[in-house]
Amino acid sequence: MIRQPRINHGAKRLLTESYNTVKAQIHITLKTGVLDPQGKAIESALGDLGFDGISNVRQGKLIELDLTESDYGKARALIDNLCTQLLANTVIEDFAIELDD
Amino acid sequence: MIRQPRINHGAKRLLTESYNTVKAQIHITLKTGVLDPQGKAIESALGDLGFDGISNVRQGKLIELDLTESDYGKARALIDNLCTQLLANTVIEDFAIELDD
Amino acid sequence: MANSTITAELVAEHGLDDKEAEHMIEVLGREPNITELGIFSVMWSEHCSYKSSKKWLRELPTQAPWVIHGPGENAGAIDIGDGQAIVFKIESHNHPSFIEPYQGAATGVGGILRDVFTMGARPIANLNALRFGNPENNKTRHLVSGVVSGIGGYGNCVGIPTVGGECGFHPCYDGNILVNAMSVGLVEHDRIHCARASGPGNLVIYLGAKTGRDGIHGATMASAGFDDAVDAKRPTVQVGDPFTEKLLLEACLELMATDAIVAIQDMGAAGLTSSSFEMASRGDLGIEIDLDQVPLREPGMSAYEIMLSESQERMLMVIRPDRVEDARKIFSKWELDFAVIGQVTNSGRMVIRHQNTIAADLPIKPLADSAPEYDRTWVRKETSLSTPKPATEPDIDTALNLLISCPDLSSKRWIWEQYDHTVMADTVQLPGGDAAVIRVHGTAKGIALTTDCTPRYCAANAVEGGRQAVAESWRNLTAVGAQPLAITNCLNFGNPERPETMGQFVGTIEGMTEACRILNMPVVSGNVSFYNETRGSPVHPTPTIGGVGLIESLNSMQRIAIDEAGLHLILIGSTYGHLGASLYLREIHGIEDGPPPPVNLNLEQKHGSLVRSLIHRGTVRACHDISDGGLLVAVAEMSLAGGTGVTLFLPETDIAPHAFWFGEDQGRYVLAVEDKNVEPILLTCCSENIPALQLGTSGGSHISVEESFQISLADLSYKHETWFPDFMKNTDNRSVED
Amino acid sequence: MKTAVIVFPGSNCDRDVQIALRNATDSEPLMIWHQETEMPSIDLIVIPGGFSYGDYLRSGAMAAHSPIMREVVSRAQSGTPTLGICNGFQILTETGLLPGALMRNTSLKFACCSVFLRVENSYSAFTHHYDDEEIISMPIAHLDGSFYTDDFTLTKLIDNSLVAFRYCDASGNTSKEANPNGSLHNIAGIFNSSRNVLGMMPHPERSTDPIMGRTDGARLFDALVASF
Ligand SMILES: Nc1ncnc2c1ncn2[C@@H]1O[C@H](COP(=O)(O)OP(=O)(O)O)[C@@H](O)[C@H]1O
Ligand SMILES: [Mg+2]
Repeated sequence: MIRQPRINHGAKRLLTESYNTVKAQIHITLKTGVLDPQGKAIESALGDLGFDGISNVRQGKLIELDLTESDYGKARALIDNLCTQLLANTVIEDFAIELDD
Repeated sequence: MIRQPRINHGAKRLLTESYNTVKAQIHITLKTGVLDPQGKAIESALGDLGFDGISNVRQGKLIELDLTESDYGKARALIDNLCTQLLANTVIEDFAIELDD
Repeated sequence: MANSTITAELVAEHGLDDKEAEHMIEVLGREPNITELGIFSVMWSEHCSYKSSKKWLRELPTQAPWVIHGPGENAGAIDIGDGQAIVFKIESHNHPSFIEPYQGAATGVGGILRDVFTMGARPIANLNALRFGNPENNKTRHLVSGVVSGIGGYGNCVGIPTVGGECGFHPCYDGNILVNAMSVGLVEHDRIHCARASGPGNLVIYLGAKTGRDGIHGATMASAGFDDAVDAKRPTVQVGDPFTEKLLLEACLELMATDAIVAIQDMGAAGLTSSSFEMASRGDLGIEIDLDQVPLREPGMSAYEIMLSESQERMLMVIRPDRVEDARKIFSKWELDFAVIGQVTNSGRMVIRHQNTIAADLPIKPLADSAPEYDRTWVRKETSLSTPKPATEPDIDTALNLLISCPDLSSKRWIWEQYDHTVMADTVQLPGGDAAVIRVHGTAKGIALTTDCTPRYCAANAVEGGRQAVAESWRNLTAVGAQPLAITNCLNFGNPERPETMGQFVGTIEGMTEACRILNMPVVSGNVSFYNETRGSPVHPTPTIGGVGLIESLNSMQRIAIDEAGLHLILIGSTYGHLGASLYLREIHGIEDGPPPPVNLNLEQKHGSLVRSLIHRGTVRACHDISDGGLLVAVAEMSLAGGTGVTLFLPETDIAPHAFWFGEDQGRYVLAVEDKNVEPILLTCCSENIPALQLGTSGGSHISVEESFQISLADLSYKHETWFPDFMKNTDNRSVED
Repeated sequence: MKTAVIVFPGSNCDRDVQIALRNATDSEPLMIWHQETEMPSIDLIVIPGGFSYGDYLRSGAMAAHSPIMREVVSRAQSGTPTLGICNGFQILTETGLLPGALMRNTSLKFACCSVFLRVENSYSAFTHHYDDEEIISMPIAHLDGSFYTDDFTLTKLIDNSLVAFRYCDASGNTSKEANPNGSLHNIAGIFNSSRNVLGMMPHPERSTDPIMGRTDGARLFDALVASF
């Protein structure tokens, strides 16, 4: 697996750095089987642009936030809650949470 | 750093598994300093919902795709190109690529 | 930063030339600091000071008994009776839209909406006039897609119907598209608000989005041509937040229903600088601002950045101290950031404090009064006097098929269906007609709205083009049965430092002035956009006219659609077969040459008044003015709109058939009337000495010219409707927002 | 008849609905701000269209959590007729009062035009002034109107006649061409299982006035008044 450092985030992170801040990254993706017109559109545009060999394009959401909660367990539970209640629509979407400090 | 396995992706991955398929995940985020009305609105809604201690909410896009290109260097170059040309609006957005097989 | 030395380079980078720099030091009595330099630079930019255009704009007629506010306020205001007024203005957002089409166009809509509700008016309609480059240029599609979704994205969210506009293509716009947005609002006379500060001691209030580092130097950007360094200017792009705009709109109107607000001004180009400056200078007062109170989005912003930021969705107002509590209640209900940032003084100076220092201290009146004003050199371009005559002409039906499906004449449904044009439930005439009509809420009155310009005429002859743009707007209002009242205008030109461009500008103003005077339709607001050129290649002069008319009773509103058989078509006005600078020559023969059709304003007035009175008498079933593409295109548009065919005959004439059908002679209308009204109408025309000609009758499912051809309406409609969606197919599926 | 219109920050069809209700009921509807937590006894609740919270995150998602919605949900569950139009429909699905979700139009473009609807079930307080299978016309104006739900729920909706309207052409065919947004089965509006809650994407309040050339929407409001 290759992982490239995120671009351009250094500056922003520095500004908000604090000892008990957790950064969360939430990936919201459409459930398997749910039609994804945006993904499909990108895929067809790719063909027109001459990009070959690309398939299964899916578009989702990425939500990033900072949390003042130093207990990881609690932070995860809180964000899980947040996703179920608001950030994701579980009728059509799945979510995955990454915490990071 | 705690990293949770992605939820619910197993099934989809299995379906498309192949020996020379690379999976790419692209994170598209607004450049630092660019107004993010969505992130702002989510943040203020969170307060109303009683979720405290959350700040710096930013909303971006997550794009996932499969690539039939087994050479990582080439795959990365191709997706980089793709992001600049189509997926990201480089006037206001940054992107980061993760490759995975 | 306040202490950095002001070098000659720095001054030049701020767009001030040597004379202006000298002048600045004279006004100030000393060297400016960096913040002051920034303020001078934006206040004296072309965009804010109108230094190249001011002299000429003064010529435009601005008065009529129904004009309440002419140019000078945030938007113009006209009386429509019953104590009500219509407030409207048009503005360009060309450069930002080229750099980032979605956000550029969206923030253009946001800006013009604020100009209207700043006056106390509730916006009731938006329009947009768009010019793009060659459709075959790869970038064009991307720009069309982004601009249209940006305009829709913003207006739809705020909930203002976008009801009309225009959209044309020409290679001269390849490097400089035009995005002109117009907004129209409704207000009671006694609720009109102005931007004149008064009452020393009154408080200066900041309302709306937080200030970020957006678009710093946007105003100076709009005052310079594009060059290859366009990429370097990118970070100045602003992102619109229509949701905040909607809250701002509701909060402002709620507060304006009281008498708490003394003065109000939106923060547009040059943000806090020009809004505070203009309010104070209009009232001939001073103003003190404490930048530490300004709500900021990013930490560590300097005074320079705060003063020059062009963050969107912000307002500045002057409020009586005893009303701040009322204001606070309303603003917090709408969840808006709000701060008291200063006060009005009688010092005549603008004093800006930041972090315990004085960041700027400038004399207001001298700075405003001595803003540069130039009488730039201008020359009038030779205009072509003869129209080329191609050796062969295609069949009429072939030409009609080509014209009706050419980019400029193709149906713009693809655009307007992305705009919510029915929200507010008062849109009585939808896009697709000569002018949109909005019912004045709760009454039987209607407001007719249109935007018009024919840039190829302006390029051929600026004076005639200026005349024609105003006349066409007047005609479009007339064709729906409205009494034309006033116009707003957006003058899009190249670099005014080039004598030829300046000559076009001067000519355009001359033509517009004459037309406004004779048609009794004054200019009440407007905007000038210079420097629309890339590497020395300017756009066609494009004076977009936004026209407003009144329909006293919606019972006498007229549409273009022929939707019943047995009607008789009557052509009003003289036909000479003028093909110079016509769409026919350009689209069919690839020729862009010849003089534009002359506009006879007195006849224009006479023919239009007759048409309007026939409409009001209830004797007309459909009416359309004749413009691009000439007579046959106009008839085809009427047929297509109503789904009913027509049978025409070519009258006896010396004019060649293609010139008769496609010539663009001005001052003409096509009427469809019932059998019993044909005679009386012809008699009236005869007695008033107005040319009128019977053209044929409606019925069937074809457009046919006797003994010549027959085209199925379904085929023609298919061609008319599919050019745009086919053109956009490849980008249609690109997600441009969110 | 006492009616209420719920107003969120970003609602923009609230006035249009207010007028339609005023004309239909001959009385003034109560305009209720989303921050309220209670409301008096009400015979009809309408959640109007617009862009509550800018439609940021997801259309209707944030409004569904507004304080007043708790009360709306409980009233609707105890039988008060509740109508969600456009953004109101999106909000009702987000609260779970109606099943499914409204996703991005498959064209990815905002769609404002007039559509034909086939009345699928005239047996409700909202639709009893229409005939079954009658073809009516109303405007739409939305970006997220593509109705989606899983197969199980879809079957349930259909089997229990909970589909209120489907997009069709002038002759009533619910073809793909007549579907403006990619909704499953051309669904334009659905009921909850007791048919006291209706969510629909088309705008009945924009077709109540003869001067607009269409009045089919007025019949929906009149039906509500008549069934009261
Ligand atoms: N950008 C646009 N936005 C909305 N409506 C448009 C746009 N461009 C064209 N239209 C509509 O298409 C119709 C035809 O436009 P146009 O050919 O410019 O009319 P005319 O020649 O009568 O001025 C008009 O009703 C106009 O409002
Ligand atoms: Mg016209």
